[in-house]
Amino acid sequence: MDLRLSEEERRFREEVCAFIDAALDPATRARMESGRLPTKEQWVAWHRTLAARGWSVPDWPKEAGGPGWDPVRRYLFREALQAAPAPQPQQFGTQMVGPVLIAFGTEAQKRRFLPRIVTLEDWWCQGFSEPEAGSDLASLRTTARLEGEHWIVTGQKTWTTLAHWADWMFALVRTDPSAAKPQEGIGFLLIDMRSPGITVRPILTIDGEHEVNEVFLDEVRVPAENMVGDPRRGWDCAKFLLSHERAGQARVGIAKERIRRLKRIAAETRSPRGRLIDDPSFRDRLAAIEVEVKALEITCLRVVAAEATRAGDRAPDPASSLLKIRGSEILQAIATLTLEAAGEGALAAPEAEPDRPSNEVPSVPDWAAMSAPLWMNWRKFSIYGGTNEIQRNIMAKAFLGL
Amino acid sequence: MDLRLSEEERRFREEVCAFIDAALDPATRARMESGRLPTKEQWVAWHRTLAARGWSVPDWPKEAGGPGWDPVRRYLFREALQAAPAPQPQQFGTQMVGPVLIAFGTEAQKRRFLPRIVTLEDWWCQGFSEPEAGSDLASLRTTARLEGEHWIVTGQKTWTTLAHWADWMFALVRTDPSAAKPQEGIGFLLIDMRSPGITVRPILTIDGEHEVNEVFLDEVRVPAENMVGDPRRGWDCAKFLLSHERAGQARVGIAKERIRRLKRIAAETRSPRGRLIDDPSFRDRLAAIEVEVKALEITCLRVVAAEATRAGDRAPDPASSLLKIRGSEILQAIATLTLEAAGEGALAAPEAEPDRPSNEVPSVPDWAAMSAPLWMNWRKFSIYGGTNEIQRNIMAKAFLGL
Amino acid sequence: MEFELSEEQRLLEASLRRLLADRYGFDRRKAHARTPEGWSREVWRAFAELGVLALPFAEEEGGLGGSAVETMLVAQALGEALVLEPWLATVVLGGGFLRHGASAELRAAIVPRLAAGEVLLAFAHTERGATADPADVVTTARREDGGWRLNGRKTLVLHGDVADHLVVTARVTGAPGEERGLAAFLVPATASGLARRTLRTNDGRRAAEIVLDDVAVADDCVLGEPGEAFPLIERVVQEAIAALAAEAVGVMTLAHRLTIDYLKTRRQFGRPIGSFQVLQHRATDMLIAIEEARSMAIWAAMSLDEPDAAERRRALSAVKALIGRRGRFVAEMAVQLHGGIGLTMDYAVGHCMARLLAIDALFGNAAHHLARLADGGGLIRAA
Amino acid sequence: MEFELSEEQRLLEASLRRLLADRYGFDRRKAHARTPEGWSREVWRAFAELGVLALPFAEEEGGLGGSAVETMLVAQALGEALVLEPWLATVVLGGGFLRHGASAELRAAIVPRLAAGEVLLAFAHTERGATADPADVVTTARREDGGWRLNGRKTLVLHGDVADHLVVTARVTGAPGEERGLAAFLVPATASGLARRTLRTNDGRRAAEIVLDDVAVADDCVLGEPGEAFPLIERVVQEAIAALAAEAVGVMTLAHRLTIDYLKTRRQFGRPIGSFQVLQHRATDMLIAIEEARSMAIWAAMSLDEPDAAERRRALSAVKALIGRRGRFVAEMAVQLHGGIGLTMDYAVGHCMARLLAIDALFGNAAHHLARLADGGGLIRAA
Repeated sequence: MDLRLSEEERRFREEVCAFIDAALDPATRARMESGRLPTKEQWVAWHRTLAARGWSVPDWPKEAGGPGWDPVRRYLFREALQAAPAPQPQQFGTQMVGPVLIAFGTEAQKRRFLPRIVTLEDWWCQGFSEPEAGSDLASLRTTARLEGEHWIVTGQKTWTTLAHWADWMFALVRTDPSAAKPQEGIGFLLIDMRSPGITVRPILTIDGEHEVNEVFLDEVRVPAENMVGDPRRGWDCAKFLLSHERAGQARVGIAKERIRRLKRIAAETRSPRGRLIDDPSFRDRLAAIEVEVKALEITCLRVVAAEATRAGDRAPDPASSLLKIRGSEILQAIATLTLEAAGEGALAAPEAEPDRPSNEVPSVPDWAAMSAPLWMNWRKFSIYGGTNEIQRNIMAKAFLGL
Repeated sequence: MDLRLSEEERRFREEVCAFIDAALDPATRARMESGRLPTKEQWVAWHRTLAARGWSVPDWPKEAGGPGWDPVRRYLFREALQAAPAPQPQQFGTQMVGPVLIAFGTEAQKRRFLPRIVTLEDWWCQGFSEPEAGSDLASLRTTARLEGEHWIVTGQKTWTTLAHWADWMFALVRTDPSAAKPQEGIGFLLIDMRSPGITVRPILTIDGEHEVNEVFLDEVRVPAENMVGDPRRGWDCAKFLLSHERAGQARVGIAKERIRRLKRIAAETRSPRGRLIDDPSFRDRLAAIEVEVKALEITCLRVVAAEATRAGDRAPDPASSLLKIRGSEILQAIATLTLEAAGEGALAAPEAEPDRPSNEVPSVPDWAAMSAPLWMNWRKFSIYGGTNEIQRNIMAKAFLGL
Repeated sequence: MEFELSEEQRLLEASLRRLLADRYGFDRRKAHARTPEGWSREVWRAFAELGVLALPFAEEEGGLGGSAVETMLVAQALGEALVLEPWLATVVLGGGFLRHGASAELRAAIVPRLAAGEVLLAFAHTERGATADPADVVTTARREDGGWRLNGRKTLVLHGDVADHLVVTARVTGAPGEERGLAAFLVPATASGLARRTLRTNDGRRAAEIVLDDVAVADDCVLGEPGEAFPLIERVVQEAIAALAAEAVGVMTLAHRLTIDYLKTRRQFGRPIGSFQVLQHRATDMLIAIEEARSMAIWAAMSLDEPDAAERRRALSAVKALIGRRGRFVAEMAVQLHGGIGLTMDYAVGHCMARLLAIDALFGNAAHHLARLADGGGLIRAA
Repeated sequence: MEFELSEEQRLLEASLRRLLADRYGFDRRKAHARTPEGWSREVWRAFAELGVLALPFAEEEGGLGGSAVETMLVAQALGEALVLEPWLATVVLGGGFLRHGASAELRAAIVPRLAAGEVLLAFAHTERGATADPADVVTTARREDGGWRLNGRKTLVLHGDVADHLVVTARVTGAPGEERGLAAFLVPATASGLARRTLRTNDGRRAAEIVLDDVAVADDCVLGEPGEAFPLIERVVQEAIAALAAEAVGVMTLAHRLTIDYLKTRRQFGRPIGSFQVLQHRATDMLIAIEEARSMAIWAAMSLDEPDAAERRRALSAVKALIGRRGRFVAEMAVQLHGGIGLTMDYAVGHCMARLLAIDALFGNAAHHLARLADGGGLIRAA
C-alpha cells in the first residue's frame, strides 16, 4: 500500500506539465484562469495541439488511437491540465461518444467517427435531457420511427451544452413506445447537426453566458447506419457512458488551481483586518477547504488505484460515489470565499475579457467582476449529471440498503 | 409597530432582575452556571421563593393563582431567569399539567392539585413517551381498564424526566383499544407515584447524568376521579399542552447567558493566536452565532407580541414553529464553540461540583471538563419534544402545503 | 412592545402591491430591463403618483412623513417584484442626504421635484479598491474662491448613468479611513469637469463610473458640515442597509414562492417532486431563513432610531451579515430545487439569486460586517 | 502508486478482528469499563499473544517490524470495538519514544516485556493551562549529581494511573513554547518524589495527574538528546495523531453500522424510519464523512515518512482537523438518527460519540490544528 507516486509516475507528470507550459497559448490560459469557457477557436487549437502529441484521447486504448495510459496516468494528465489551467480535450467526443463507439459501435462507425474525434474535426454534443426528462431519463419523449433506411426523429432536447458549436449530436431517442419497461425501446442515435429540421435555440443563463441550448428536432431524417448497437438497447450505451471515469468528476485540479489563485488575490486585497490573506478568519476558512480538497484528492487516488489494480472488476465503491458530491460542494465553497473576497466589486459586471482587452481600465479587477457570475454558474455542479440529491438517493440504496 | 419595550415593561424587567439578584442562592446560581441541573433541594427552595413573591406560575391567570401577566411580561420573566441563570419554576406542574387542569379539570381536581403546584408541594413528571411511541404517540400501549371506581394501569413509560423526584405523574393511557382512530380512546390520567406497582428505573445518559427514567406500571390502581376530562379524549389535553407557550422553546436567555460566559472564558484562555478572544477566527464564529441569536430573539418577540394582540386567535405562524428548531441548533453551536475552546481540557471528566467543592484543585477548570458532557447532553434539544426532523415535516405540511 | 401595522401602513402596502401586480409582471420587467437605462420611466411616474417617492420626506416639504417602517414595507414589496427602478439610489440614498444633510433651501428646491418623479439622484461614494468602510475616501474637496473643487474618481455609482444630481463624498482633510475630514456635496450631473461612463452590474442594473476633474461646487450645495460629514454618510448608509434588508426579504419571498409552486407542479419519477421529504425540508429551511431575515429587517428599521452610534453600528452590521448569508442560502436552495431552469435568464428565480448577491455586495458584505461586528465586541456584552 | 494490503497485513487485521468479535462484545466491554482500571488485563494478554503489542518494534528487539500501515489497521479495528485498553499510551506513545529515542540498552530492557504485555507505559506531557503546542512545557529538568532532577506537574496522562514507566517531558533551558531546550525521560512510576492521582475522562477511561517533586532520573533513562528532544516529541505525537485518525475511522464505522441497523429495524408512523428520505441522506452523509476520514487516516500513515518536517507538520494538522470535524459530525448524526437511545450509557452509540470527542480533544483539536495549518500557509502553495 503506497499512495506516493512512483518515480516513473512523477516523471510522467513532469513531462506533461512541461509540455503544457510550453505549448499552451497564453491567451487561452488567461481566459481559463478568468473562469470563462475557452472560445471555440482556442479549444479546437488546444485539442489539436494535444492530438499532435498523441494526448487528445487520454482514456482510449492504444488500438483505438489513444496513448494506452493506466488510470493513474490518466488522472495525473487530467489534473495537470486543470492546474495549468488548460482546456481538457473536448469531452463530448473523447469521453462520451468515443468510448461508447469503441465499446458498442460497428467497424464502419468506428472508422468514420473515431479519427475525427481524436483531432476534433467533429464537435459533438449530448442529446439526453428533455424538458420532462432530466434525471428521470425513463420519461424520454423524443421519438424515432424507422422509415426505410432512415430514422425519422421528432422531439426536443434541452440543456444541450455547446450545441451551437456542434457538428454532431449523440442522442437518446424512443424507438419503441410500446416497450414493457420505460428504459427499453430507447436507441442511441448519431445525428448530423446540419440535418434539415434541426433548430438550435440558445438558453441564456443568469451569468450572461450562452453555453446551453434547446434543440428542436422536427422530422429529422437520420440514416439507419447511425444507430449505435441495438435500437432498443441504447440505455446500455447511456449507462456505460455515465459510469465512465468517475475520478474526473471530483475536479480536484480545478479546486487546487482556484485556491492558488484565491491566495494570490487575497494577498493583494484589503480587508477590515489588513490584507485579506492576513485575516485569520479568512485563512481558517480557506484552510478548512484545503483540508477537504486533500481528503477528496486522496479519495480520488484510492479510486484510481483501485481501478488500476482491479481493471475488470467495476463493483461500485462508496468512495467513487462521493467524488461528484464533494467535488461540487468544494468548488461552490471556493466560489463563495472568492465572492466574499470581492466585496462590493462583486456587483460590477465584467467589462473586458482577458484575451480581448478594451480601451477602458475596468472599474474593478476582472476576478472580482467575475466572482458573482462564476458563483452563479457553478451552482450547476450540484445540478447537472444527476443532482446531488439524486446522487445521495443512489448511495443510500446502493451502499446502505435503505 | 414598535419592538422596543415600553417604559412599564422596562421597569417590570428591572424589578424581576433585582429580585432574582437579591433572592437567588449563590450556590444555586453557580450550579446553574456550570451547566448542571440544580439539585432537587435547590430547585424546590427557589420555586418556593418565587411562589412567596407570587411568581411561581407566571403563565396562569389571576383566578387560578397566577400573576395574570401578558405574554410580553411572561417572556421577560422567563428570560430574566435564564440570564441569571436561575432555575425556572418547575415546568411539569406549572407549564404542563397545571394549564391542562385549569382548562380541562374538575373543580375538585383544581382545588386539590393547583395550590400544591404553586408551591411545589407536588413534583410532577410527564408520562407520555413509551418505548414504541416517541414522536408517534398514536402507537401508545400503556392501558387503563376501569374496574369499579379505579383505573387499572399497566404498561411502560420511558424518557421520564426526573421521575425519581416526582410525587405525581400525568400520563397518557389507552382506555379504549377498540377506538376507530389510534388517537381516540386515550385518557389523560393523574397517577400517584407512590402507588403500588410502580417501579422507576434510572436511565444513565452518556454524560454521566441521571435525569431520565423508565417507569414500569404493573396493575397500578388509580382512583377514577383522577381522570382529567373525557377518558376517551385525553389526546385533546395532550395537544393543548404541547402547543402551550412556544416562545419558551427558543431558550434565547440561555443562549445569551452561555455566550456571555464563553466570552469571559475566552478572555482567559490561551490559543495559538494569543488569548482566544483575540483570535479573529473565533470572534467571527462567535459573532455569527450572536447574530443568529438576535434573529431568534426578534422572532420570539414577534410571536409574543402577536400572542399579546391576538389572544384568542391561535392560528399557526411559521415564526413560532422555527423557534424550537433554531433554538436547539444555536445552543448546539454554542456548545461546539465552548468544546473547542476547552481544547484538551474537554477530555477530563468534571471532578468537583461547583456547589460541592472537593479538596483537590481540579486538573482542568470545571467549564472545560463540563464542555464535553454538556455538548453531549445538549444533543437532546434537537431530539426531544419531537425531533427537528419531525418539526420540519410539520412545517412543510402546515405552511407550504407539501 | 407593539407589533401591528397601522391602517395607513396597510393601505400603502396594499396599493403598492396592487400597482406592482398590475404593471410589473415578470414579462414586463424583462422588457424594462432591455431598455438602455434598464428600467421604466412610466413605472417611475406611477410610483410618484402613488406617493412612493414622497413617502419618507416631511409633510411640510412635500413629503408624506413616512417612517422607517413605511420604507421597510415599500422595500419589501419592491423586492418581491424584483423592481429595477432607481428607488434606492434616488429616494433612500439621495433622499437620505437631503433629509439629514441639506439646507432648507436645497430641500425646497429638490424634494418636490423628486417626489414628482422629475429628479433622479445617485450616491457617488465608492472608489476603486476601497473597502466597505464608509470613511475609505480618497477623492478630495479643496476650498477655492468661496466654493469647493472636487477631484477624484467614483465607481459603482448606482444609476449614476441617469441621475440628475450626484451626492459626492470627498475628503477635506485627513487620510483615507479617517472619520474626520469628510464632506458631501450635491453636484449636478452636468457640472463642468464631471464625466461619467455607464457600467453594468451583475444583477442586470446600471451604474456609472464618475470622474471629477476639478469640479466646482458652490457652498449652497454642501450637505452636512464639511469635514464632519461622516455621521451623515454613515446614517444614510445605515438607512440604505435597512432598506436593502427589507428588499432582500421580498426577493427571498418571491424565490420561495416560485420554488414551492415548482415543487408542486414539477413531476419526476411519477410524482410531484414536492412529495420528496428532502426537498420538503429544504423548502422549510428556506422559510426559516426568510423569517429570520424578516426579523432582522424589522430590527434594522427599529435600530435606525437608536441614539447610541456604536450600538446602532453594531446592529446594522448584524443585520447586513444575516441578510447576506440567508439571502445566499435562499438563492442556493431556490436554484437547487429548480434545477437548470433556475439558472436561466428567462425565469425569475435566477434574477432573485443575482439580486440577493448584489444586496450582499452593497455597503459591505456579510464577511465585512461580521468582522466589524466581531472586532467591535459583538452584540452581547461579556459582563 | 499502490493500494492493496499485503497478505500479511490482511492476516493481521483478520485475526485481530476475530479476537475482538469473540472477546469484545459491547456487554463485555461494559464489564471491563466497570473495573477500577477501566479495562481488562486478560484482553491485554490476548493482544500480547496475538502480537499486537510487539507489532511496531524492530524484529531484532523482539518486535514484528510493522509499519505505519499495520498500526493503522490495528487502530481502526480497536476503534471499531471501542477498545478501552491502553494500547495508544503503551504501544504508540510509550513505544514511540522507545523506538525513536531510547538507547539500545533501554530498548532491550523494556521492549520484550512490553511486547509480552508485562509493562505499561504512559506519556506525561500535558500541563495545566497549556495549549496543544508540544513545546508548551514548564516542568523543569535540572542537571545534578551526574543525573537529572525533575520538578513539575503533569495532567491528563492517559492511563498514567497504571503505567509502570512514564515518559516525562521537561525543559532544560528556554521558556515555555520554545522548541529548543526540551528533554524526555523514562521514569519509573515508583520513583521517589513522584505522586499520582487518578482522573476520569469524559470517554469513560482513566488518566492521572502526576506531581514530580525533585524526582531523580539517571542518564540511562534519557530519551533523545536533552535540550533537543522537540523533534522526538513531535514525531511521537504525530504517530499518535495518525493512530487516532485510524481509530476514529473505526469508531465512526461502528456508529454508522449501528445507525443503519437502527434505521432498518425501528418503525415509526407504520414503517421503518430508514424509509424516510431525509434520514437516508443523513446516513449517506455519514458514509461520505467516513470515507473522507479514511482517506485522511491513510494519508496520515503515509505522511509519517515525509522527510520535510514542515510539510509533515502541515499534513498531520490537516489530518487532525478533518478527523475532529468529521468525527463530531458522525457522532451528531448517529445520535440524532437514534433519538434518545443514542444518548444512553447502555448503548454503544453514545460511547462512540464520547470517544470521538476525546479523539478530537487529544493532541490539539480541530480548531487548534486548523489555525496552525492556516497560519503555516495551508496545504496548497499560492504560486
